[in-house]
Amino acid sequence: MRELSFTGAIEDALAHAMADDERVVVFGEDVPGLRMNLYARFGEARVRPAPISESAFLGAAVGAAMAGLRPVVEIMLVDFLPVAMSALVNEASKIAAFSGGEWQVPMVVRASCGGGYGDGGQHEQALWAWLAHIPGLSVVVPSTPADAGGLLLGALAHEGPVVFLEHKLLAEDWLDYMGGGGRTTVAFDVPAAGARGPVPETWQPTPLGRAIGLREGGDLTIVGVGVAVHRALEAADRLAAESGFEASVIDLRSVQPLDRQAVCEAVRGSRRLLVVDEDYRDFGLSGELAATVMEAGIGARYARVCVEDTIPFDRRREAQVLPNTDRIVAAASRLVER
Amino acid sequence: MRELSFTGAIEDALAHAMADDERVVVFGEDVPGLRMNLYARFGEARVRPAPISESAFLGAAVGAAMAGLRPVVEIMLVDFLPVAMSALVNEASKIAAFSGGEWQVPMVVRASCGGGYGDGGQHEQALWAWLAHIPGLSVVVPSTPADAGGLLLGALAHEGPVVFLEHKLLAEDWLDYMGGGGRTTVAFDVPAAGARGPVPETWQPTPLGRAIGLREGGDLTIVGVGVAVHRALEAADRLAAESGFEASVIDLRSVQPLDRQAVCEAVRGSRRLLVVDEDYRDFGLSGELAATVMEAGIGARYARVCVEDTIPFDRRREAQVLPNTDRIVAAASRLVER
Amino acid sequence: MTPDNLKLYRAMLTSRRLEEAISELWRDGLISGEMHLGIGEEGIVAGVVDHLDEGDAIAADHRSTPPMVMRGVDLPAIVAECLGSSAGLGRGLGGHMHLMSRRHIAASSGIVGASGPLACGFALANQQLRPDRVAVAFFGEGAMNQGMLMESLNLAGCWRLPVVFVCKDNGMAITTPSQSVTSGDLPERVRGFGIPAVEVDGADAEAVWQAASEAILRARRGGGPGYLHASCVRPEGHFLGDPLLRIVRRPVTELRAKVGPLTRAASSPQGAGVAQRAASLGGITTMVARAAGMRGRDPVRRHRARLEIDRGRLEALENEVESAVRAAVEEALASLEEVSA
Amino acid sequence: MTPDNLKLYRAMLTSRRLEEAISELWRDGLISGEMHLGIGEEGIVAGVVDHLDEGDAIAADHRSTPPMVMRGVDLPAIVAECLGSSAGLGRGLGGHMHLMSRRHIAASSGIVGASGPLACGFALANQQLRPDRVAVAFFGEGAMNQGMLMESLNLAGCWRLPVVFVCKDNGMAITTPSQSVTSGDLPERVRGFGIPAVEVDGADAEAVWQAASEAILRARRGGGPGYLHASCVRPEGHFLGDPLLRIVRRPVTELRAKVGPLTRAASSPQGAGVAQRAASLGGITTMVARAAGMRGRDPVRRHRARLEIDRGRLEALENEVESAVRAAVEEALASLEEVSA
Ligand SMILES: Cc1ncc(C[n+]2csc(CCOP(=O)(O)OP(=O)(O)O)c2C)c(N)n1
Ligand SMILES: Cc1ncc(C[n+]2csc(CCOP(=O)(O)OP(=O)(O)O)c2C)c(N)n1
Ligand SMILES: [Mg+2]
Ligand SMILES: [Mg+2]
Repeated sequence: MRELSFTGAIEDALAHAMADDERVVVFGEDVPGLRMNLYARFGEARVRPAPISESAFLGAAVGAAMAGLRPVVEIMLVDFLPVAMSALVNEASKIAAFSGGEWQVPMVVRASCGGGYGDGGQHEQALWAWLAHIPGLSVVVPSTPADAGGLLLGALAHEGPVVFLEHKLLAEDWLDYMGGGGRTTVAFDVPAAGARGPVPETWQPTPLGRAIGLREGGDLTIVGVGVAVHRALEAADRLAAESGFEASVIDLRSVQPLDRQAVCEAVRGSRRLLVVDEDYRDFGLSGELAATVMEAGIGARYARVCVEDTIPFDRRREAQVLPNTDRIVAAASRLVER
Repeated sequence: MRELSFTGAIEDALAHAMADDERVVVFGEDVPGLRMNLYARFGEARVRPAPISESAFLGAAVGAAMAGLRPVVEIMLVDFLPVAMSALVNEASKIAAFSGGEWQVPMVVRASCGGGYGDGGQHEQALWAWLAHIPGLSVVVPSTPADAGGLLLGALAHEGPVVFLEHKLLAEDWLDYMGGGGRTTVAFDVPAAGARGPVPETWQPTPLGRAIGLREGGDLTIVGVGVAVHRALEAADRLAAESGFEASVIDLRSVQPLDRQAVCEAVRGSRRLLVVDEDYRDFGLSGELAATVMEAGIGARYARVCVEDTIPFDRRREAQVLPNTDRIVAAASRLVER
Repeated sequence: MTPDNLKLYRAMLTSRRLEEAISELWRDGLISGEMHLGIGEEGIVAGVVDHLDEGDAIAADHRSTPPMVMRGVDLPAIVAECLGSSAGLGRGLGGHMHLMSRRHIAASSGIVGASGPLACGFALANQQLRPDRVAVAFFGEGAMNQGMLMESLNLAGCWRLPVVFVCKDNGMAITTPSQSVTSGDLPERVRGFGIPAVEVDGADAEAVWQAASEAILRARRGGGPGYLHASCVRPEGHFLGDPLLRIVRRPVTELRAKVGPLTRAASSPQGAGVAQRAASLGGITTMVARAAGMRGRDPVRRHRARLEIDRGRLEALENEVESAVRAAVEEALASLEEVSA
Repeated sequence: MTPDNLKLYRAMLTSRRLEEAISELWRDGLISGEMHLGIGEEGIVAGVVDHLDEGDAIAADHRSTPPMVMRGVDLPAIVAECLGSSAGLGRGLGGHMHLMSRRHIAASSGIVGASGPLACGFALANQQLRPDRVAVAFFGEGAMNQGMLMESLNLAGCWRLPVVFVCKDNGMAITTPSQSVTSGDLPERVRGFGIPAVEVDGADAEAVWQAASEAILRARRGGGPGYLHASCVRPEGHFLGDPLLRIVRRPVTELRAKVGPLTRAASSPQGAGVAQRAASLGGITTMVARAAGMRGRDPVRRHRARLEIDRGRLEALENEVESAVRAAVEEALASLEEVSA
């Protein structure tokens, strides 16, 4: 097995897809600079810089996908999607329905997301549940290099629109770009296993909608995506060491489709569900998982550790409001106690 | 008590607010035509037609509110908000936080919402939970003329941004405009008590975040907003008549702030929660209410009747996917059985 | 080059007759709300669409029946979609604001301005996959103030996309005179994006055809985007059941409920000064007057008058069109009954 | 009219020195990512902001330190905000992309183009509440392709808003030469919206002051919006730690990790033809070269050279500025320690 960084895995998988399929094109602001290697290999016709016109080029991706391309359109930060959401809410997600199933929109929207490096509340949002609220949109949030590459190919193979979110604490290029800036004077709490890890020699698309269990444990089920999964694993180890309770940890990997079955099976056993989510708490993933469990008629204790408000700029306060290990351990302890 | 239509109540309350407070201004596409009476009385400086530039004039409302006005900005249909969401997601909702609480954005976004008149999946969305996901935004969904007028004043009195949603089956002007077109050959399932009803002689602002119980019943708690509330009332009567079970019906009136206490109190008694929601099911209001109940440690049976997919244009199929009385009765019956 | 004027006439007449039939169905309550017609803009659509062929794409706005009809999309499927029948273009799921045909790379959207980005995307795919094929975007003058459309002009310019933007200027956006909310002159605005803009009388299908011919040819040859600004009228109002047109057509009935509240409001204490109130009332009157003034300059009649063809052949063509439309409506209605049966 | 050049110099120098101090704090790891500086654009900001007074408003972009400094916002509070201190302008919650001061009706946003709508809103409030007060929007040339900003030009035009749009053209949007993604000429584009557009050398504070004087006065008198297009440079890169500038400054270290993958990619089988690959590599080289070429045309030095004032007074002023900045930094740092203590 090879080892690659999170960013490297995506680039590697994407380069393969582009070499295999002429229809795959990349465009977005600054992509020649951001994706220099792809730009050098595939040329400007297929790795195209776009003006700062998210509405036009995201909307153009919809048209391009309808007319035969497989665009990978880059929106630098998920926070910028609200500028151009009509292309996703009113076009991409609905064309299949409006055409009676005749016409599909196979496009991938690639965006970085998440916080933990002091970039303020307008540049650190997660928004995956917000996107997943809209029927017809898939939303993928990988947590390791292997999943990042595999899910990118899964997204490219998917016939509908997929938003592919890369957490900035995992994607070394983004973190250096927006956080580090080449300094040795700053440090970030990067989950090592998420930022770099083994990837298959030959990429296979990972199908969307399949959660993966990363830790076994019968006392409690912790569910999340992205960086939260790594925090949950750390918290689970601490919980085991400190109080002897064993938590299972499930990485959903995609928010939509949502692997309800995996969650229900685990909670049916543990009777305790803790959702760890970097997206906003209200009307989001944590609520949907509660509904999933209740709908399945599973009685369970429940708690959630989420982002509850606009994220503060100050890194000290930021660290407190993100779903950190301390908050997870505390919530988990309350759930298992009694 | 006077009787007014839903639209009439809003106009009446708004005219009072405008007469009392010079800072209240209305703008949006076509407002001279849509709000002819206000236009005639307050003139074009305060009832201003806007170009089809939602991003600019919604963003301008943020600035206007910051600089001392109390704008009521009209976005004809909530479906058009995605064109301009950055003004709400990245500006209006976050200024108070970013300014350390120094600066508020007292603006009201007025938009019609909802379906039931055959306008297709791009013009009948609800999207209230999608809006409410963003911390710092309030979302109001009145279900009667009295609440519509009172909550509009509540929204105007609020120091932060509020999205005020008018269901098109309740608002006679919108329904005639987009559905009826002056014809006698079409019929709509308009909840009578929502479209017209008593209003106070003198308007008082209704505070946001206070649910109201519309029907008592200990076997089951049905919760919703807007037209769903009327469907729930009808279903509850049918349930009582057909099988003797008594459901309470709670109208949340605002989605954010969410009156969690009212829901928990009711469900603590009934142990059965049915959410009826015209917004999309996944990652929405129905999930948030499940989480609310579970977080409070209340064991309850749970079901939801929501919109699950893009709404079909065909009115027959549309009627089936909206939360209609049959679906509510069926879901309620399953919940109370056993 | 000159167009085949008879072909243009057939296209325009088919669209006109079909939309008239759709109006009947709407009046009978068989088609639901917001039925926007393209009556009045057939000259523009015909003059442009006549140049399109296999692989060329169309992004249309909320008045999408004419482009679909003229591009050769199955008539019964169009009507069936308006009826919400599962035999419709979108199996009755999309509706009349979302007419689309994959085979023709033709789609429409009810979001004002959305045809701009969509056409850019179609054009991008053509640039990569089908060199010399183009895309056309149709939209109104009101849409020209929508950010995504202005962005599309720039995008098309800097990517040299083979796209022709076609602005159908009927002067109105619902009840708002577009001039009152538009700063500057629209063709000038487009030229400011480095895109050649041509103004043409949209009631003159042949003139549109000539202008479109040049722009489309340039786009096919890699010369980048073009823009046509074509004037037109909106005789059937914004959509069927347009409240202003109802006032024009049945003033007594329609005004009865409105005049009382309006005069009460206009004379209420507190509010604007007298001059401003008078200006508002003037504005409202103009609004109604404009709705009434949208007749005339009929592109179909005008084109017919110009045809140099003997009466017999013309009548034969017109009868053919009539029957095709009648057959389409019958087929669509039948499909509806099958389902409900 | 002529400006008080000494006042302009003090404003520019204060901003420059403060941003230099901020750079130090950033290098020490005390300020977190995406620290965009306005170094290079002080001539533009000074020439515009000097005209503003009580009730006038500013909407700034991600380079918002200069406008805040020059508008008279408390220096320690600005630095403290960058540090995330609760003594900051936004109590450390907003950060350097969200510097704002309610008292000065001045706010900024990190969403490219957002200053357009915001300034329109400020101007609308002024039009209603404070006649003769104006609003200014600052943004870069890259932002001119953002729909909401283009919409704002139209909105300001048709509502005759008292707003002056100020485009600071440094030629780049992060690593993208803006010309490569911009169709047409920007001042021409603005004129297409019916708004007078003036081009000016942004390194010449006095020239900017003159141009701004006219536009602002016209806006104050109800003459509607104006637009200044001012050229400038970006010597510190897009933000502190700009990867391209790192390559320029430390080519050996910075390129080590990049060159291998790049040459491997450029020579991999499957992909574009040789000519296209060569063009890409050329593009990358130009990107780096442009980053390097952003020095010179320093507005502060240039303005200083022009001052007709004796050396002693000049040095006194400069020392004053130095101490004010040093004091601001110390106060901000102290506020930080208080909290962590
Ligand atoms: C983004 C958006 N905003 C508003 C609307 C409501 N709307 C529908 S048609 C229309 C007017 C469009 O005017 P124009 O582009 O001139 O086309 P016309 O109807 O005159 O043909 C408006 C405002 C919409 N559908 N989408
Ligand atoms: C809507 C949006 N898209 C993209 C970005 C990322 N971004 C930040 S600054 C920038 C470049 C802006 O260029 P310009 O307007 O010329 O300003 P400059 O940085 O050159 O001063 C971009 C693309 C953003 N912040 N917001
Ligand atoms: Mg029009
Ligand atoms: Mg720039």
